[in-house]
Amino acid sequence: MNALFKRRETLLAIVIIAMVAAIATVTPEFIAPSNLLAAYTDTSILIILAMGQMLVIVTRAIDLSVAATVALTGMVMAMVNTQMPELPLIALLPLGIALGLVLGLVNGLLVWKLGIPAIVVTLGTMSIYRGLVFLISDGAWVNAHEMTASFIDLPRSSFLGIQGFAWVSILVIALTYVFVNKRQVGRELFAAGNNPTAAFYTGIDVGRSQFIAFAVSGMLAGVCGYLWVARYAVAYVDVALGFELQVIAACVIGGVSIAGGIASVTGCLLGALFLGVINNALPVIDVSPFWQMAISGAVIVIAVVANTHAERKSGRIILRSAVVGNH
Amino acid sequence: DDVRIGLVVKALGIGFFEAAAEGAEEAAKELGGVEVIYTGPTTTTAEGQIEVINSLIAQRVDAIAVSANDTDALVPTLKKAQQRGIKVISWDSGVAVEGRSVHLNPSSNALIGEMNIKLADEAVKATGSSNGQIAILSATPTSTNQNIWIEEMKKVLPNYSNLELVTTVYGDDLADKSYRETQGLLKSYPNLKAIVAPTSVGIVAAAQAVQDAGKIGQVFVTGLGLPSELAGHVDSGAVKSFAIWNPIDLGYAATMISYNLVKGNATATEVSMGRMGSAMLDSDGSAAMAEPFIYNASNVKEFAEIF
Amino acid sequence: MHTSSDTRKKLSQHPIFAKLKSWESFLIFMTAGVFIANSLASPYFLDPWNLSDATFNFTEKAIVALPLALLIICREIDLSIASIIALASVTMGFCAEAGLGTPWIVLAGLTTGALCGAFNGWLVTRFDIPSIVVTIGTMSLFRGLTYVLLGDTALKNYPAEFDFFGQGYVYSVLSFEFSLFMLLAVVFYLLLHRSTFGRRTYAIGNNPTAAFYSGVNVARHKMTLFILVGLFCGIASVMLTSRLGSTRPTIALGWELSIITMVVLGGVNILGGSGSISGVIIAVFLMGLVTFGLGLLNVPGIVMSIIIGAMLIGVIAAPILLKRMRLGAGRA
Amino acid sequence: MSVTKPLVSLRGISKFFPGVKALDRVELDLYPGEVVALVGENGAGKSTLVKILTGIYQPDAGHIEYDGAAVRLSTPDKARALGITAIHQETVLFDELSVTENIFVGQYIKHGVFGNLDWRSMHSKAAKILADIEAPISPDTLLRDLSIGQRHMVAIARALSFDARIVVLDEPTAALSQHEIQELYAIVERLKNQGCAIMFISHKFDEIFRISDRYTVFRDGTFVEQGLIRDINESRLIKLMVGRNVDQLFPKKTIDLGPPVLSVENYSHPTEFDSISFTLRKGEILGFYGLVGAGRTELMQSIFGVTQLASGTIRIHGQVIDVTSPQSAIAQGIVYVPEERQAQGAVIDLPIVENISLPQLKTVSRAGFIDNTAEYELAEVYATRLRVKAPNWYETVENLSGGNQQKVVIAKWLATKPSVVILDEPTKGIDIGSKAAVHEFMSELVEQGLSVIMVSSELPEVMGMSDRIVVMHEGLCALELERADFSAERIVAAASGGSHSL
Ligand SMILES: Nc1ncnc2c1ncn2[C@@H]1O[C@H](COP(=O)(O)OP(=O)(O)OP(=O)(O)O)[C@@H](O)[C@H]1O
Ligand SMILES: Nc1ncnc2c1ncn2[C@@H]1O[C@H](COP(=O)(O)OP(=O)(O)OP(=O)(O)O)[C@@H](O)[C@H]1O
Ligand SMILES: [Mg+2]
Ligand SMILES: [Mg+2]
Repeated sequence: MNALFKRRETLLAIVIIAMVAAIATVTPEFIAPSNLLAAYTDTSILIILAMGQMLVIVTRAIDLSVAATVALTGMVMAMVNTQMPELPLIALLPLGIALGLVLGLVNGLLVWKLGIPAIVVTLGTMSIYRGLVFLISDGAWVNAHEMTASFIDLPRSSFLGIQGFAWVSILVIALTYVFVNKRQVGRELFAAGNNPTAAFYTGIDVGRSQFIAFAVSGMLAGVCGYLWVARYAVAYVDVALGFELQVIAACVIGGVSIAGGIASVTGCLLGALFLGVINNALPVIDVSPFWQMAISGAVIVIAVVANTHAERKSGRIILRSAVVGNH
Repeated sequence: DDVRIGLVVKALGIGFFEAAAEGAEEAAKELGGVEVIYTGPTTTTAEGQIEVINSLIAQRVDAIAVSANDTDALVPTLKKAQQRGIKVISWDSGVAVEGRSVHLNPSSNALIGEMNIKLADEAVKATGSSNGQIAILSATPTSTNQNIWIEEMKKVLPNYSNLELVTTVYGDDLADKSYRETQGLLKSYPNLKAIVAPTSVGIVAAAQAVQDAGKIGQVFVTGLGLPSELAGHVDSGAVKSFAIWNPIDLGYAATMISYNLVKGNATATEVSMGRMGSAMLDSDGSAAMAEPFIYNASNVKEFAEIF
Repeated sequence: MHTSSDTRKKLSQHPIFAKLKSWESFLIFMTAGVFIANSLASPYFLDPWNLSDATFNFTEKAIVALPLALLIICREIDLSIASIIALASVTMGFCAEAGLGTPWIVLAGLTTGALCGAFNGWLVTRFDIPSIVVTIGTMSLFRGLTYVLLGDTALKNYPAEFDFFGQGYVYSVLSFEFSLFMLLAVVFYLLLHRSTFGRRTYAIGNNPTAAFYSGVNVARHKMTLFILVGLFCGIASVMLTSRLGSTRPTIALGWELSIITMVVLGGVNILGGSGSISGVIIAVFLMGLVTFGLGLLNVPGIVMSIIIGAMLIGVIAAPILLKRMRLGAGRA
Repeated sequence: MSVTKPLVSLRGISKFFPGVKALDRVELDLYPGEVVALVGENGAGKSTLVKILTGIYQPDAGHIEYDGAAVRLSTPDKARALGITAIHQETVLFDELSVTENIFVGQYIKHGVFGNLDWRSMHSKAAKILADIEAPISPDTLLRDLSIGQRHMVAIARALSFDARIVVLDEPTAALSQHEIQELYAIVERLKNQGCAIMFISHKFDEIFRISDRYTVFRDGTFVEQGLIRDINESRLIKLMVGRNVDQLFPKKTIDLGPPVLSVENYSHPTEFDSISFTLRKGEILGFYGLVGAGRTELMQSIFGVTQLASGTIRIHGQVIDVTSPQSAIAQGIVYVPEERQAQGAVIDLPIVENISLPQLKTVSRAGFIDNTAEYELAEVYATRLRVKAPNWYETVENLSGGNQQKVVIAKWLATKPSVVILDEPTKGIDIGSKAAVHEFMSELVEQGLSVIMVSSELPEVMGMSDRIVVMHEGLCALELERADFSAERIVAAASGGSHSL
């Protein structure tokens, strides 16, 4: 849609490809298609959550409670599944998504109706939601053999050689793309975050936009609650602990502006893939485990600095001569 | 007055420790007049454990039995507890000598190390080849008992010339990280035959990863884990056999030792553990319980009901 | 010319007095309530040694909360504080390992903290990146460096005198940590509410552009605050390391959120521009009392975190709801 | 012509803000096919009325009749549904969105059963509207890449993007070039012919008389009079507006000019301005005139040290100085009262006292700690001198009226005892009474031996107050005139790039 976005996203794509190529020189197996697909599958949950987080950040809010929402919905679904194994997935899945939605709505309502800053609301609900996981489970794990086989197997089943996890993320990317580019409500999130006053003048309720973003983010976290628990075949209190920062980092690397109003699905996807490649490659290329965290931290810092350079405005340019000279 | 014993675990909600708490209750009932306060931090941090221990000190409990997240960091606080007349023992994962009077190892560390390698050997043989590569999946790099066991494993490894230890990776006791590390192992070492995970979180995640990679039969996961958490993976075939000592017995013994210390029924070399017999203390005040018990398809179902 | 009493009367019209009264009395009221509830709920609560022990659980965090409050008032934030504490602890550990004396160890810790803070400040002011973004990165970077440096080892060769910072007592039950915190609290009260530095902090927090146009060196001020936060992470690290007697890469893991919670609970606006040190101090005690009281009842930490989370939202929501109710009543 | 019934009538509309009666039982009628000029001083309540008519604000009293029936415009959507559209005084648009989207946001074109957005139609329609108004803007550029004038054209395009029946133009020409203004007149003509009712707000009387059919006058939030333009002349309209004669609006005093205080030589910026030279003498008021976007603000901010990219020489009292930041400019006695009062001038959440002391905290503190008494006294002296209207000096600036906010900003700078005061649009958004006060005050300043640079886009003001005028056009100095040679034609021509400049 505009050259600048394109440039930043191409840059990120090039960096990712370069990174993959560099990894391949150390471990050629890494670029085997099956392996890349596995890495993508592994990144699916991050991608889905990053899509939701992007919508929240674009409205000038932030959702620190996503990981806790994942843990809570995941635990509830795992527990319902073990208590009522006869309940079909077709009923269980909507339940989990609805629960995620409700948790998102709570965030959204507090932000919209009480006007509490999103970071404070979600800092609070983050503790509350995770605490609730402990309360409902009494701290106990739900283990693989307690869950039904279909519960664990559904997202693993392949279609066209691609696993359910990946399909869900592809679906979410597509839906987000449509939501953000083709739907009025989605576009309004961008307007609300870009200039709340102007949004208000054009009849957009900024609080309501934030509310909607939180609702979507909660719903996607509900989806991920299931995917997470099914993927690792275990549910416990610390599921996805600290994962919210990864999700936010993915958005930020993908060029989502924390000040609101700027984001793109492609950028956000690339940001998540970037972290996904790092997460998956570091164990493979035999980097000392003690280096992994420092490397991903350094990479985030560098990516963020590089991003702002791309974003920097060239000034107003009043002089004609300067305009000419610029081209 | 009741004798009050604070049973401090690495973190609440871990199946192993829940089972240990059961054992502690059993001991309390057997003894009579004993109250067990089962507590611990939410995440496995030393700071969290210190907070919990501080509140136990404030409640003037008679004894504290702790499975430590950090050998050294708890020492100053536990010293303070001892100064206030509280008996301190560590169990499962130990505290440096200055911080406690007795440490109860679930088994001797050497034994655990050897057991893990023996299991790995069995696992490799189960793939149908007599020799092959193995890898270790540990918890956090700072985890005390993990590191000791890995040391011990390396000591006995030369006796198993058919096994080649290729690497040690760390899953941080997080399911997703352990899973991803396992995937990494499977990719980096296509000829890997066995993964030894002496951690209950890691072994579960590794088993799942092996199953998801479709490598059941080519790679077996083994190590230390709980029957209740692993029953499914023994079923699936990702795990042939694994070991664990009985956490119920461990909690029971820790409580018995604490009680006897409070009552003054202990000598420098020996303290009674009720139905578990007597703990023989070495010069550091360490004692060891029995050899870990091995579980496989034949018995895992039965024990999964218990812990 | 005015008589001085005249001026004094006019000075008392200063809006800060009105603001302070409402928020702080609200917090004090809650704190008193928790205190009474604790005394009733547990027979162990009202014991000087116990109360003294309880302060250890929050003092180090509270010390970082002081400069962090200023940073947040100034519209910035630092999520890397816990990681700075860890990295400072590691350098201290290496100094101790090298056989250096206590003063050198402390100096190393403080310097590391200040340098990390300076790095954050440099990234934020030089590249004009939001600090929340920068410090998400440096949070992993600093923590990652502790793993790089330490791996699976621990550093524990601290000299005996080093114990004093985290375990020593100044007078009877009054610990060194706690006395230092009280002293620093007074210093920060003066700094924020009485000094030109504090005035600039508020001005920048309310309107950085106007402050800049008024001749305030905004970048330098922010830089100073980041360094100050780093330095205080160093101080906290000295005390925590001394209290634990050892260093591991996981030291102070997850502290950033509880420290930020303290600051926000103290009435500091997370969007910048307003807040007071007294509010933060009361919030520190409030959180300390709640966790200690619940700890005495052996309530698991995660359940406490539900309560703290709810308290955070509730305390911020209460004035908004009250105001709305008052307006509603006025209209009716 | 005037036999038609009003399309919209506002009856007895009142609107109160905390402490301000913005509108008090005002009346307004808009007729199809006619242009009504709404005139009134700054702060008379014109824009407030616009916001009420577009559903942004709700009136506290009164009602609106549309086609003879009472309507409630509870949201901007409702107003838009009735075909009411406005170009607001401040361009309220979205920097990060494309031109097309800025035009259609809130009223997207959709297609298909699912109601997906139809970008192709929107793009082509946007391109057509832009072509119609002869705005050479590509629909898919981002708004932030446009100049202020172009942004205004986008706002106009937005207003024309749907079938409007009522079009409100709130000072639309303030930021437009001469060519664009002509284009706007043509658009207004076309809308009239289509039967639209138009409300036109402007402070420029030549415009008002050129395009309006009727006038309505507000003063201090109250309705004064309405009638047909052809029945009134300019001086009477001004009298209605101000409520008194306006002869003494520019109290310029003749003062003997002293030696040069500030001289700027060959001052250049890589992209914003080039080869600027001028000298400011003691006791002089130097006016800077130009269209919005001519680069005057950039130049002044550069002299004040806000941006550091410029090269050239600046001398104060003959000494070459190096201005690297606002602090260093202040230290040299140069102060700048910015154009954007709320964003750049005052820290509006802080009390008056703290705003005034902010640039010189050092002088009211001892060892880094503020001496509250000294601070209060400093503020009191200057706030009193400027006749700031406030309950007490600890009132937060936010609660003051616009004019008083501006006075606080000026007081802040005078308190630093400067030798050069740069005033950037000092009377923008200030009511006529305060405006005269500011002008008087400028005279006082020069009497006391200070020198003033006044940036202004109001020709009468520049011509009335200045000893000399520098006209800027596209970042260059287009014309410099002594008071004796002032000529409105030459100045306007130079400002819009006319050929016979210099
Ligand atoms: N949101 C608001 N809050 C408080 N006061 C306001 C608000 N909006 C406008 N006012 C006040 O209402 C009065 C009328 O303002 P308005 O903007 O309608 O004037 P105007 O006639 O458009 O002036 P101008 O010619 O400068 O545009 C002013 O005194 C202004 O300060
Ligand atoms: N295209 C633009 N993009 C962003 N900001 C702009 C743009 N045009 C003008 N501005 C803002 O408006 C201010 C005025 O800019 P400039 O110096 O070009 O004009 P000027 O001649 O002072 O006109 P005026 O002061 O009447 O607006 C600047 O401070 C700038 O921030
Ligand atoms: Mg107006
Ligand atoms: Mg300007």
